[in-house]
Amino acid sequence: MDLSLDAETLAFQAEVREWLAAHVRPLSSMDTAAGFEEHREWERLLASARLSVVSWPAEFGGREASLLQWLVFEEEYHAASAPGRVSQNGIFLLAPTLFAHGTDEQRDRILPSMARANVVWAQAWSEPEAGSDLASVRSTATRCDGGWLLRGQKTWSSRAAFADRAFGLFRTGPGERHRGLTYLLFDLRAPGVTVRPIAQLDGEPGFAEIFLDDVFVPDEDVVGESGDGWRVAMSTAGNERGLTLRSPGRFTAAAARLVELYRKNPDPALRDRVVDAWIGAQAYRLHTFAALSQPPSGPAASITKVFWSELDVAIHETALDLLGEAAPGWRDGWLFSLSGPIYAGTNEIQRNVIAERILGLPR
Amino acid sequence: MDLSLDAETLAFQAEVREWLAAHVRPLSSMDTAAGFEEHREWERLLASARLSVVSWPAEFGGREASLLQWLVFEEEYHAASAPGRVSQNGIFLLAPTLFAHGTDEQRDRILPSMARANVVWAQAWSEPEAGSDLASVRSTATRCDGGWLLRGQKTWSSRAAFADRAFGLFRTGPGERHRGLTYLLFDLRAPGVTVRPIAQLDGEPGFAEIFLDDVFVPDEDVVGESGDGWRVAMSTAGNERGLTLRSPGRFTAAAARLVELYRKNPDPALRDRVVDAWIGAQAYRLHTFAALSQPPSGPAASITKVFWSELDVAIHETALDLLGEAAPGWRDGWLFSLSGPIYAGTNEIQRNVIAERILGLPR
Amino acid sequence: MMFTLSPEQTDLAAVLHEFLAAGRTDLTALGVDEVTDPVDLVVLFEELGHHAVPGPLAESLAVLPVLGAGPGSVAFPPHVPHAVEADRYYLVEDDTLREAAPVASIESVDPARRLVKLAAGPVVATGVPAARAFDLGVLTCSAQLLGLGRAMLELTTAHARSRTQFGRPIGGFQAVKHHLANVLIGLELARPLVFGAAVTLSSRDVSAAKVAASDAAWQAARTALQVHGAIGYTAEHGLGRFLLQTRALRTAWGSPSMHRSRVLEAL
Amino acid sequence: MMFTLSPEQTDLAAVLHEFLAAGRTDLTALGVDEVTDPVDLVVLFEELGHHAVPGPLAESLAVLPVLGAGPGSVAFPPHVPHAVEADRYYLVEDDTLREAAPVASIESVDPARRLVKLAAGPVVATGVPAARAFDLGVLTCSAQLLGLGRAMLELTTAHARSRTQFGRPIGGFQAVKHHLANVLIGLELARPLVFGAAVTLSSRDVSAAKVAASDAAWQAARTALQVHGAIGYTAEHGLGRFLLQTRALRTAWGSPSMHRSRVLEAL
Repeated sequence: MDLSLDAETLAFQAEVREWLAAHVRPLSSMDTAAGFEEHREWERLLASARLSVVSWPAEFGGREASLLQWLVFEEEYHAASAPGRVSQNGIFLLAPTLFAHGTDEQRDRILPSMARANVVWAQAWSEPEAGSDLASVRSTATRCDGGWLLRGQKTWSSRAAFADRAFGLFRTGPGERHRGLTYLLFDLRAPGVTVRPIAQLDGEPGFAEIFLDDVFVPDEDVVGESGDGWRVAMSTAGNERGLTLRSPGRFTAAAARLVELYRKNPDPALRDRVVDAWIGAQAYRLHTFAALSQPPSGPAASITKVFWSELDVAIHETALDLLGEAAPGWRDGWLFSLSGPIYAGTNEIQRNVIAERILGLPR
Repeated sequence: MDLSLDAETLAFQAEVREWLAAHVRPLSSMDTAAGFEEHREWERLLASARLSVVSWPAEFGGREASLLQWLVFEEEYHAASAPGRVSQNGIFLLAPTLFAHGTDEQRDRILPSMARANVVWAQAWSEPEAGSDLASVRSTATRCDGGWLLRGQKTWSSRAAFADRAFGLFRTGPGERHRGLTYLLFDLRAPGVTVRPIAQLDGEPGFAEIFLDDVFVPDEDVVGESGDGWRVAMSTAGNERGLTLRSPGRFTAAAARLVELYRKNPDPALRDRVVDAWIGAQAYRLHTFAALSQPPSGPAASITKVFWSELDVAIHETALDLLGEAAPGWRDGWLFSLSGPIYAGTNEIQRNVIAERILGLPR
Repeated sequence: MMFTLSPEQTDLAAVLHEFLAAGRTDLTALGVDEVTDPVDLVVLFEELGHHAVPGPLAESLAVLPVLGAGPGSVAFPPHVPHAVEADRYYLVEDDTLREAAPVASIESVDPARRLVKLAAGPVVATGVPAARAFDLGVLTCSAQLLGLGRAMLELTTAHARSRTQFGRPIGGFQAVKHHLANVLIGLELARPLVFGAAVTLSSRDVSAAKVAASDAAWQAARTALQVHGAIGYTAEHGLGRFLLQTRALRTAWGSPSMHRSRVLEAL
Repeated sequence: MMFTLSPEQTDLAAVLHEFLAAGRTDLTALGVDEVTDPVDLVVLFEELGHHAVPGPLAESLAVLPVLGAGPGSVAFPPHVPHAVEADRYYLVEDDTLREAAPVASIESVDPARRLVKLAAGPVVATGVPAARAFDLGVLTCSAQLLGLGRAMLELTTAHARSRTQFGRPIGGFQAVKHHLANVLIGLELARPLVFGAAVTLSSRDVSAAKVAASDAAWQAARTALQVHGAIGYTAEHGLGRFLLQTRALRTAWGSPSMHRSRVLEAL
């Protein structure tokens, strides 16, 4: 066992740290029109330094960084309090699906514009009657000349208020639930699309409803085989729950801020919660290192999903308890943390997965 | 609203306090043969002062104390660290059933000897295949001349290793589950009874298995109607879960000891757990006062069962965390506390009851 | 010993509930500014919490009247360093009541509340019953939390009965049942502490009530959001108002940690 | 960066498992007294915990060898005030190692352990690596806790699959599923902390590992008892041995609170 970084990774770390120190500045909320564009510009700046998608092949804008280097990048990124990634849904949910199930044509067409944020992607998973129970989607895609016509309603689409395109599952065949679904990409500005932003608890439209009324999608925007959408989507869901969406750097940085906050506002009765936040972040970091060395099985992503989402709530709740009701610098992160145990599959669903698929308890 | 005690109750409190101060002395564990007899003697001493069953009618050995006075008695009893009640199963589980469903003959015959501990009662609820699922008892009582013949096996019978008699449910009719059960009393020394003590985690036989091989029970020892045993037993189960088995005095006394322990071993990181133990005991005490003034419905007993059992674990765990692995004076209470969330209906079952019968969630 | 509400108090709760459920806000029309008995105040504030009524309520209706001032808002440094936004401000230091002027606005975690930093102004009175006023602030805040918790439990129970996933109401899942059972247990055991504190008005009991009510209400809020899922996270759904007010009141009128200190000191 | 066991370490774990599962206790026959690498020690102690092997194990196999003494047992006041019962005793104060004599026997919460109060005897050595020895004690104790937790999870999962109530295996109830899922999460995330601490052997990392392993193992114990019900509460069932050893080790080699202090100081 060896936790040291090789020379190449250390050099990369130094480059990233220096670049971020020179370029990071605070931006407005990405859930406002102006802030969204500021974040798009920030993604372009990252791309110009080949830092927007470090682990991708060079031809799509990456630098083929190892997973370890990607982790190091994320640690530096969060430690520098760099802006949230407006391209996150595309980079961390859609792109892995395209690498696994897309065509060369799709990768060539979609990935470079994603890396430069010329196209920002929203996810369109949930529907009013399909939240935790994703397999009960009702929106349909009907065959037409040269493609498909989408009909139905999606909801809780992150970033959809201002994004360019979206990806989701549509019912194309006769089967029930997991069968007969197809993974499709569509344009949020195409004729027949109506986007209604939904204000979150903080008042900003972090997600939206999408109404689809005979929206045309060409055949080239089917990912994987038609009818095979559930399997295609599940590879993405694994990514969302697991390592990619919530890199340990996010929590080690937040825990470090909490320790700093505690030193300024020491309350011995809250000491253990502060220390446990730091320990939890460190545990998640080392757990991720172990996963790099020995990739875990699919359902193991449910373990980390429950862990990081509850850790995030604990970190922010502790900060609020230290600060009282005026919690400058922590309120937005706190509100966001409360959504963690809900999105990407509620923690109740994840615990079912852990019990049934890892521990082998009866369904 | 008024929390003050009337003159009569204050006088009673003073009498109890004085008597206990003069008579309480430490006894051996009631889960040993010698300790059991010491505890029987203690019950007799209590009875001689008319303090063994204060709330009962005078004809059975009580003094018709009000529920408030009974609570005050319990507070004084626990504050004085008086011995555990070896007659507890009889007094708090069987007696209320006899008051509600017994005949005059049964009350006259059974209650006075229970009050003086001439007969100590064990409960015989569980069976190997009927733990949480009490309705699945398999032991039978078959009609015979002048009574019934018992056959089968009971387990986890508290006090049964040394007690005189027991009460339990037996299958007497054709129905399934809750139907066709009868509430019967039987002699633990009758022909056909074999008692096998079971050692608990502390090594002492706090409970036992009871094997029944054609054990005769006369008709006079059926409580309530034959076939109506489930309904008869459930009134007792309510008592076990609710107020009577775990009087608030037990927890206010334990919490006070914990506060004292904390003052001697202060550790600011554990302060909140100590304070919360005290607050929890106080909450349970006031909740009980409210229940005296306005008796709650049946399933409400599940709320208090979950609360006191978890409070008891929390109090003892905190003491052990303050003391470390050598925990003189706390170990036995700690081990006992761990059984609280299990016996008298597991807390999982209680939460189902709360959700379904109080909140009206679907079964 | 009679630890239950009088018929008059039960009636007061019912009248308030009907009034607030109808969306009315002109509380003075109900004569609530004449309520001074601590138990009556708890009845009143539980209903105010039950409907998530915003504003400097503890300040206007419980604290300032005891100090012979108000309506308005008041700060009690160090435990209440800032006042809730209002038309008129006061400041209590030791046993002295002063007028105060707003000098800066501070965000609360609840966007429906704004805090105000105050500068001390002229003395209004000395020798005021500051300790009693503070305890009444803590007590009524606890009662509000109890009402907020109850409201969120009701909202969530109704949602769990009607929302269907995987072909059945989510309230049929044992995980949801146990979450909600835990919320009910927390609230049911916090409630007698709040009323008990109204009877004794000792600082120990008032602080114990605040700790238990804060924890129970916040547990109700977390569970409510988790069971509602994304819909509860939207500004247009009713839950957010309750959740955010609960988080603000949890640390208002003294943090849980400070109140636990007070309990321990009094034991 | 290679944060995974070597094939040799995986083999060591398998050999130990087979040996202990066969009921053998003559550990020296396996040559375990020659294990000195901290990661190897963690592998060894996780298996010792996995089988709830009793005795002064951390003391004999990890702590005393570093001090050039042993086998036997050792106290490190103030955090390890008493020694676990053994044939021979030592005492470390500052950087001095002394022989020690037993003066009184003290009950542990685990009846399979006995603690011994020591009186200082003659000096054996000065300038010993006391800090490293202490950290090795904490580390190996953490590894034992991890193994204990894993054993209890295995026992309980098997029980939940086979025990039937209400006409189906209790492992089919969502409440039981979620209890066991939480245990697995706790253990899975404590594990890398323990191995990470073996790599760095910094006091910060060793203490963090002890905190996480203690909490995860104790959560496993509580859940195990709750899911087993009354059968788990009997002396004849295997669970008790694991549960009681876990409770003892939770506060052995420094309490969770003391270790949290050490973490905070090092940050």
